[in-house]
Amino acid sequence: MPYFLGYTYVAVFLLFGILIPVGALLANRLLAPRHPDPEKLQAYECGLATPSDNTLPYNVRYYIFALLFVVFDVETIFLYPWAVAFNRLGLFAFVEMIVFIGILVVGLVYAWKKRLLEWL
Amino acid sequence: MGQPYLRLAAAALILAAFVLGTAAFLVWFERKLLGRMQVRPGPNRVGPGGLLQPVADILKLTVKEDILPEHADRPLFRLAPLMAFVPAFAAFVVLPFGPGLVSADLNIGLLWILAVSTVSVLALIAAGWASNSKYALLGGMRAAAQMISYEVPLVLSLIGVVLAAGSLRLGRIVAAQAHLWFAVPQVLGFIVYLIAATAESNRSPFDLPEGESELVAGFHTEYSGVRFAFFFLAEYSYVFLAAAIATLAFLGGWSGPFLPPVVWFLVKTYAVIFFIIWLRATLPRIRIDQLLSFGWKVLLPLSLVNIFLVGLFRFI
Amino acid sequence: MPEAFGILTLATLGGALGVVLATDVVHSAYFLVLAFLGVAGYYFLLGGEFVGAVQILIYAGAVAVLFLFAVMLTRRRADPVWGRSPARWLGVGGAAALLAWLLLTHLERHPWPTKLPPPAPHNTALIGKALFRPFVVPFEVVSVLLLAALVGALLLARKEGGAS
Amino acid sequence: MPSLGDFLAVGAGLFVLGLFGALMKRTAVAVLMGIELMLNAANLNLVAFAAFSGRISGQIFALFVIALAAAEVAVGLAILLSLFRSRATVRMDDIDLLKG
Repeated sequence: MPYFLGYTYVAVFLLFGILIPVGALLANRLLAPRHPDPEKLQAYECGLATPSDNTLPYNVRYYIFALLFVVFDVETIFLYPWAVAFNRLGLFAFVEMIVFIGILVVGLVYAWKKRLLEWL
Repeated sequence: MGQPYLRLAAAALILAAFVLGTAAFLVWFERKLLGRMQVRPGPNRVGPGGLLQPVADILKLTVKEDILPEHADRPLFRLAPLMAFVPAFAAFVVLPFGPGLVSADLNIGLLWILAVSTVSVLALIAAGWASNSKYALLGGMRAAAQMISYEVPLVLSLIGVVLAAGSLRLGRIVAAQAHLWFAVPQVLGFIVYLIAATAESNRSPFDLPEGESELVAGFHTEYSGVRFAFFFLAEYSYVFLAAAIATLAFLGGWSGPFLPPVVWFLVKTYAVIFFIIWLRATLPRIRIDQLLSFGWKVLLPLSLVNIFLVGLFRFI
Repeated sequence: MPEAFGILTLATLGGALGVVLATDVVHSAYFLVLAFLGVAGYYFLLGGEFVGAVQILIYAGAVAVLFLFAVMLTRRRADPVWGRSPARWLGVGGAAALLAWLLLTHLERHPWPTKLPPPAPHNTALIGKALFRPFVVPFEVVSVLLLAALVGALLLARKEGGAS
Repeated sequence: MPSLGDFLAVGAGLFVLGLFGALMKRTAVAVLMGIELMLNAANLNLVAFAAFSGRISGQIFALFVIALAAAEVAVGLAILLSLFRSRATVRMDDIDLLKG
C-alpha cells in the first residue's frame, strides 16, 4: 500500500471516530429530556452534601509508578527498531541490547530493594 | 478522483458498523456467558435469547438525560468520552480480518495500535478529574496507575513476536506464523500478554478502577446517557482489540484449514474473548498493592526473560 | 497534503497557544497533548513513521500522564497562573515577538527544497540498523542517562521526610 | 506540497510559544510544559531536515531527544514534588532556596 494512502485512511478513521460520538450526542440532545435540578446535579456522595472542591491529598506512589513507566516505556521504543532489524544485525547488537536492558534492570532492582514497588 | 474517496469512506463506515455491532454483541455475549457460569439464564427477555437486549440498552442510553454535574470541569467532562472512543476506533484502521482485508496495512501496524491505545489513559484521568467527585478521581487515578503499570509488560511481551517476524506490519506477523504459531515457542510471552491485556482493559480480576464495593463506579461515576455509552463502547472495543492482537500475534491470525480466513480470525478472537470472560467469572478482584507489585515484580521480569530467550534461540 | 499540513498546524500551534493561555494547569496539560499529537502528525507526513508512533507513545502516553499526576499531586485551587508584572509581560512578550519575527523573516529568504523524497518503506528497520552501527555509543549512554534519571527521581519523589 | 521552510516555520512558532510560556507562567509545572514545547520544536526541525535530505540520522537524533526529554520531565517533576512537600507551593516566585 502506498505510504500516504495508508495515512489517508488513518485520517478518515480519526474523522469518523470524532463524528460518531458527536452525532450520537446531537441525537441525544434532540431526544433526551432536560430537567436539571440542584439535587440531581450534585456529585455522588452517599447522600451527604458534596464539598465543592475535591483537591484530595494524593498518594505519591502514583507518581512513582508513573516514573517507572516513563523510563521503561522509553526503553521499549529502542527495543522495537532492534527487534525489527534483528535478523540483519547479528550478535553484536544482541549483546549491546542485553547491556542496555541490563543497565535499566539495575534501576528496577534498586526500586525493588528500596521497597518502592510496594503500595504502602 | 471520486472513487478513492468512496473507498475510504466505505472502509470507515463498515468498520464503524462493525465496532458498534461488536460492542453490542460483546455486551450480550458477556452477560449471557456470566449468567450461564453462575447458573442463571442471563438476559432472555428482549428478542430471541435476549439477543436484542444491548440494542434496547443503546436506545435507552440515547434518550437518557445528559447530566452535567455541578462544579464539574465542563469542557474536560464533555471531551473525556470522545478522548476514550477516538483512539479505540482509530486502532481498528490497521486491524486485518483476513489476507488483504484491512483498511490500511501500515508498516508500523502493531506499534500504531499500541501507541494510539495509550491515549485512552488520558481520557480516564480527564473523566476522573473533571467529574470533581472523589470516587471518580480515585477511580481515574487508579485506572491510570494500573494501565501504565501493565503497558510495559504488554509492550515487552510483543517484542518477542516482532523479533521473530522481523516486522511491525500485522500481515507479515501472521505470514511468519505459517508453520508454527508464535504461542508455541513463546508461551511465556503469550501468557504475559494475556494477563497484561486483561489488566489493560480494566477487566476483572483487574477491575479495581471501578471496584463497586469501594469506588462506586470509578471514573465514570458521574457519567450518564450517551457519554457513559461511549466509555462502554471504548472498553468493549479494547477487549476485542486485545483478543484480536492475541490472535494475530500469537495464534496464527486468520490461518486455518477448510473455513474461510475471516471465519478463522473471528473464531480465534472469540475464543480469546471467551477466556477473558471466563477469568472474570472465576477470579475474585485483587487488591491494588497486589496488582501493582505483580505487574512490576512478576510480569515485567518474565517479559524480559521472554525477549532474551527468543533472541537467544535465533542464534542457535 | 496541504490540507493535512494546515490541520496539523492548527492543532499544533493551537495546542501550544492553549498551553500558554489556559488558566487551569490541567487544561494546559491537555492542550499540551494536542500539540504533541499535532507534531506526531507532522512526523507521519514527513515519512518518519516510527518517530511519529514514538511521539504518541512517549509524549501523549507517558509524559502527559506524568504531568497530570504531578499536577494533581501539587495543585492548589488558589494558585494564580498569571499575575506577572506588566514590565515582565512587555519584556518577555517583546522578546518573543522579536525572536519570532527574526526566525520567520530569515526562513522566508532562504530557498527551501519543496520536494520530499519518497518515504522509506523500511523506516523502522533503518532506524534499528543505524542505532547499532554509527549510534551505538549514544544508545548505550541513553540507558545510563535513563538509569540516572530513574534513581534520582525515585530518590526525590520518595515519601521520606515529607508530610503531605 | 509544503516545503521544508514551512515545517521550520511551524517549529519556530512552537519554539517561541514554548519560550513565552516557560518565562511567563507562574506554576512550575506549566514552565516545564513550555520547555517540552521547545524540545518538540527542535525535534520537528530535526525530523524535517532528515526527511528532506533523505537521511535517517535526524530521526535517530529525534529519538534521543525524546528519551532525554522524558528523563528531564521525570526528574524535573520529582524535584517539584519534593519542593511541594517541603514548601507547599509550586509557584516559581516562592521557590528561592538558594537565597539564604
